[in-house]
Amino acid sequence: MTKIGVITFPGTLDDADAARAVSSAGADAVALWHADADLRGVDAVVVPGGFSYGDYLRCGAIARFAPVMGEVIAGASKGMPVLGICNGFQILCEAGLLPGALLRNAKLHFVCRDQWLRVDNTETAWTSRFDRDAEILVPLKNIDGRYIADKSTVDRLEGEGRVVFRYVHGNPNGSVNDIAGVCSANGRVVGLMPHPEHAIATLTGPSDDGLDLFRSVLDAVVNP
Amino acid sequence: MTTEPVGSDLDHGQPVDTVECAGLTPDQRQPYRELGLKDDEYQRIVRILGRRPTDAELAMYSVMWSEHCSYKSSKVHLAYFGKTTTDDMRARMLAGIGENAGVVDIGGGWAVTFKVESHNHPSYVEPYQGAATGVGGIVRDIMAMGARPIAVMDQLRFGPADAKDTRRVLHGVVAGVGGYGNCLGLPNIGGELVFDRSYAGNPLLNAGCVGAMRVEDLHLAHASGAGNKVILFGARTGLDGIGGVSVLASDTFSGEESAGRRKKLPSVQVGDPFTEKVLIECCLELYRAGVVVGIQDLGGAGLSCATSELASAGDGGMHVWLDRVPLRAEGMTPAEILSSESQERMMAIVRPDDMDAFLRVCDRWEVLATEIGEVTETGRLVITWHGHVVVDVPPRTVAHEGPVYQRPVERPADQDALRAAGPESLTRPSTPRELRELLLRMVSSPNLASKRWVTEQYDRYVRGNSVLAQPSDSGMVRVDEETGRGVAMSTDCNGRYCKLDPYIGAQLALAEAYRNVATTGATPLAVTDCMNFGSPEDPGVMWQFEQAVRGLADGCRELGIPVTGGNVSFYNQTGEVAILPTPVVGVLGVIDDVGRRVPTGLTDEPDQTLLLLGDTRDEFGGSEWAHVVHDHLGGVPPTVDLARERLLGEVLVAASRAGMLLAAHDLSEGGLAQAVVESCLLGSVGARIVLPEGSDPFVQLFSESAGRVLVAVSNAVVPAFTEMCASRGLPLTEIGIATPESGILHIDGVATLGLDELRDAWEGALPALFD
Amino acid sequence: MARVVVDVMPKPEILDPQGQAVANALPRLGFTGVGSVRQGKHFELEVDDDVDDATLARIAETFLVNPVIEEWVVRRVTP
Amino acid sequence: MARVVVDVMPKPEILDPQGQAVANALPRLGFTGVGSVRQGKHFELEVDDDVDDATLARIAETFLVNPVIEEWVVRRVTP
Ligand SMILES: Nc1ncnc2c1ncn2[C@@H]1O[C@H](COP(=O)(O)OP(=O)(O)O)[C@@H](O)[C@H]1O
Ligand SMILES: [Mg+2]
Repeated sequence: MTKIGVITFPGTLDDADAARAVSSAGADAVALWHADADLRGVDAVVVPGGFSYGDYLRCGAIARFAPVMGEVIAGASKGMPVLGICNGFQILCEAGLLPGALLRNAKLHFVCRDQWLRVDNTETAWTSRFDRDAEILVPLKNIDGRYIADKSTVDRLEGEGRVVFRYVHGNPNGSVNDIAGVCSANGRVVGLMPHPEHAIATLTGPSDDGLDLFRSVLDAVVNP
Repeated sequence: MTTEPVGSDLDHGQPVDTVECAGLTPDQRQPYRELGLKDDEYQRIVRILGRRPTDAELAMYSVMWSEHCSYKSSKVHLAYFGKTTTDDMRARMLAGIGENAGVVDIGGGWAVTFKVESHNHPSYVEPYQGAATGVGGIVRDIMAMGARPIAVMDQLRFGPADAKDTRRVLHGVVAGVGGYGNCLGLPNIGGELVFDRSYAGNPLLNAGCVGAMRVEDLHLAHASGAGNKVILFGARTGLDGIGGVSVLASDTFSGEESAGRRKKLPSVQVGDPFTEKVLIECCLELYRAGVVVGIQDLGGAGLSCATSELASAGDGGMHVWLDRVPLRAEGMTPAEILSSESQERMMAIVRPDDMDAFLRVCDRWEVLATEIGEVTETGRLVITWHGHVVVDVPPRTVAHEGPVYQRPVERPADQDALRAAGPESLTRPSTPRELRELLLRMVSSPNLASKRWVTEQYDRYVRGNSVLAQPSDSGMVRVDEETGRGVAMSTDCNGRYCKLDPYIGAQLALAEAYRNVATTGATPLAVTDCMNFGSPEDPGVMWQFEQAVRGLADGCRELGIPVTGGNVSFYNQTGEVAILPTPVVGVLGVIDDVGRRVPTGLTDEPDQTLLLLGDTRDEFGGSEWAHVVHDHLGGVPPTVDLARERLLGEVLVAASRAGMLLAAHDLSEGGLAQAVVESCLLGSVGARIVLPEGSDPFVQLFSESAGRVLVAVSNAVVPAFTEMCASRGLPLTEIGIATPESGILHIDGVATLGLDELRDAWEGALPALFD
Repeated sequence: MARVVVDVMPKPEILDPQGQAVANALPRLGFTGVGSVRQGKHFELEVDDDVDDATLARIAETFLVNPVIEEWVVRRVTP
Repeated sequence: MARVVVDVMPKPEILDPQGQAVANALPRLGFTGVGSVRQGKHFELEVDDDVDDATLARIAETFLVNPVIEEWVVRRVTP
């Protein structure tokens, strides 16, 4: 069975949810511990949401130096799929695996709401199961979710089709170009602020639209 | 042990008051009054000890004998809960009043613990930190029962929504509740938000938490087994919240100049949710490892409370080496260390053989853990400081045998006048046009408007088990992922009803919380309360309190569900004016399969009939209408019929089991109009309402009669459902149909309102006030 | 226009979880020799020349600072 | 021990809603004459005397600051 690692840092909150999503998609969820420089042979990694180290200093700034992140960076350079959700996205940006940064929401408040997204790129390791331009409903919950990058970076991302998810029917936080998620140049590393792992069943989420991210990566692992 | 001369330098050049020293200086003047102790209370301490207390002992007694910790004014009344709880009601109760939080058996091998606590005064002084540490405190209470916290709630009351200070306090409090709870990874599943003039100088922040555990994992707070170790773990101890105790620095030891002593400090505590999150995971791993004999959280009264309560609930003795406590500030005195309310700390009792395993777990989570003492058989709590005894007391006298007051109780002289000035004389709307305007005005009034501006700042999704959260009638979380077993919880209180009649008002709060739980398909099981009142020294306030306790206890007996715990907050007043009596009541329910939960909003199923369960009477005393339109409070509150509430609950749960309910929403403040508007907007589904022929539309739409629920069922199910209600004697009125695609709410003969217009009114109000 | 700087720090006796998190992380990153870290806020204001020191003090105290838990310094930096 | 201060500010081209919220609120409270407000962070570090400037610069640049969005100044204040 495909093994997908889920990292726990001190202050990680959505690790159990990410693991549940991985299992629901039919893969084996493997717990990874921040202090161990060991990926335990996984085929892909999810960096879940939360407030690693309290998000003190800057969100993701402390976590990115954890021993496990060294392995994640090395793995990513060899094409291992990596998904960063919310705090995980912030950590991947701080680690330089994804461009840009995430700042305090424009209204300065924490925002928890069901958010519509458009899938703009279906060629990444985490989005191949979606139809192009599909609109999906996924929870958003953060206080530092405003995506920002300098103009040339944004232009490059747009030009190369690396904006993977975009907010539709309203921008909740002031992100540039309504960007909700981006990917690395090779499409193997994806980060997004909204939480697909909270949209895997209508009992506990607004939809089950999020499940397709975790299903997509199964294909990506089999056909790298 | 070495002997030192009286008042010698034991640390940092500061003299420390020892037991020996207290024996030698019996006439030493002590600032007990500044610490809040009365003359006779101080004399009592002297009698207990057979000498004057040391500084450290005085600090301990004064804080533990405070109203907040000792319940000295409320104890005699709270005893009534015990008297009214029958064995039947106790059957599912695993822990009750007296423990950190009540615990009930919800079946399937699961136990659930829940509690609501107040943090009112700190939240006025420093709204963000006051609210944050309020959430942190209640979560540690739940953790101390051996449970994993699974959800939080917050009950907020502020002054008028348009008052300037309300904005300051509300912004801070909401950000604090969210900032702490979100960072802790606990979903917020509900609460209250109320605006009333009486809370202007004294807002209320109550915070609730629910936790779950396997029945066999229940941990009670006691220190047993002589030789077992006392471990303090979590954050370091600093100068937080020791404001009162700093007076000890200046007055002792022959008036000696208090060089190097600190000035009076603000008693503000700062929370660190990250540390608490790590502490939660660490505790849960310790429980799993089976290395905890007893555990207690450190909240109000810090180490004073934890050591004395653990010792007096266990075998009765404990020795603590206070100088081993890891500190965050320099030069703290024993009295200060014992009183510090630094957050994010826990105390555990551990067998010597388990120490290694215990410390390994703490190490993995990078949690600081220090062995600071040992359980003994001496029957005394002995605390030493660098080899000198600074505390030597019988622990029960600190923790459990504090003073008990029989405060004067007197029905306020103006109570009759208040009840006589009913709403009958108030002008009512008469034309359809006036009714339409009133409806829009009501749904956009601060107490009835959508609370989304607040609740959107709270994470409801984390942990992936939230099945229902605000704005549902109750919050619901899945406890067992395999079977779908879960719990529902709602808290309620209408302070205006309580002002008019605290006995009935408390029962109405209970009835509403009970109804909210049943409306979502769960079976009500147990009750907690948070009693927010004015000064206990005011006989009128004590009357309100006594009435509310009796009303709640009698009501619980009638409903057959026990009060498992609670919290009392007195002195909520501005100057001489007390807040509205506010006994917040929380009801916890169980549901065997959360998959059958009943949503609050209408669904877009075709062919639905809307039915109103219960009776509607002309009841406007204490109503939202009287408040919003006439700024009036007088008369009597709606009647309460708990037998009816019980029947209603049974019908709702049975109908949910039978899969009959497409949606259900209870009626409360604002009456039927409010319930219908919310049902439509939550589901984005229109409706057509036909009020009973010949009825007064104003009464039908806005009366606040209790015991009513609006339900939606398929047309095909109407006969069966009607029969079910009829056979049980529950009144039912067909009140209309859902019109999913219409986009309008049409009330025959009264008004046609677009859902967009309604949504703007309902959802726009709070952003307009607070953005 | 003058530039005014307001530095706001948590009072020494008040818990500073942010500074502490930074201090704890430094050794893990291989930086030794840093004893303690405290983290506060830094405001930069552009103000008209006629805004006097008393007004600046009031702005800081009532608005930029929570005097219950923070201490602060206001200084004009040469324009 | 030496005391080191690091001031970190959002880059000028980056929207600073916190600073803006302060700037917008001031006139409502009757304070006029404040043109703009920007909010950043202020760190105070106690460092051993043998920690050199190059090390301090690295601590700031690699850790205290995200150069994508922030600019910063490191200065030693007299011990
Ligand atoms: N401070 C709050 N925090 C979380 N949820 C809240 C808060 N205030 C109100 N709510 C939620 O908003 C919804 C509507 O509240 P309310 O009108 O008081 O409900 P009800 O009258 O049914 O008790 C409920 O789901 C309630 O739990
Ligand atoms: Mg309700």
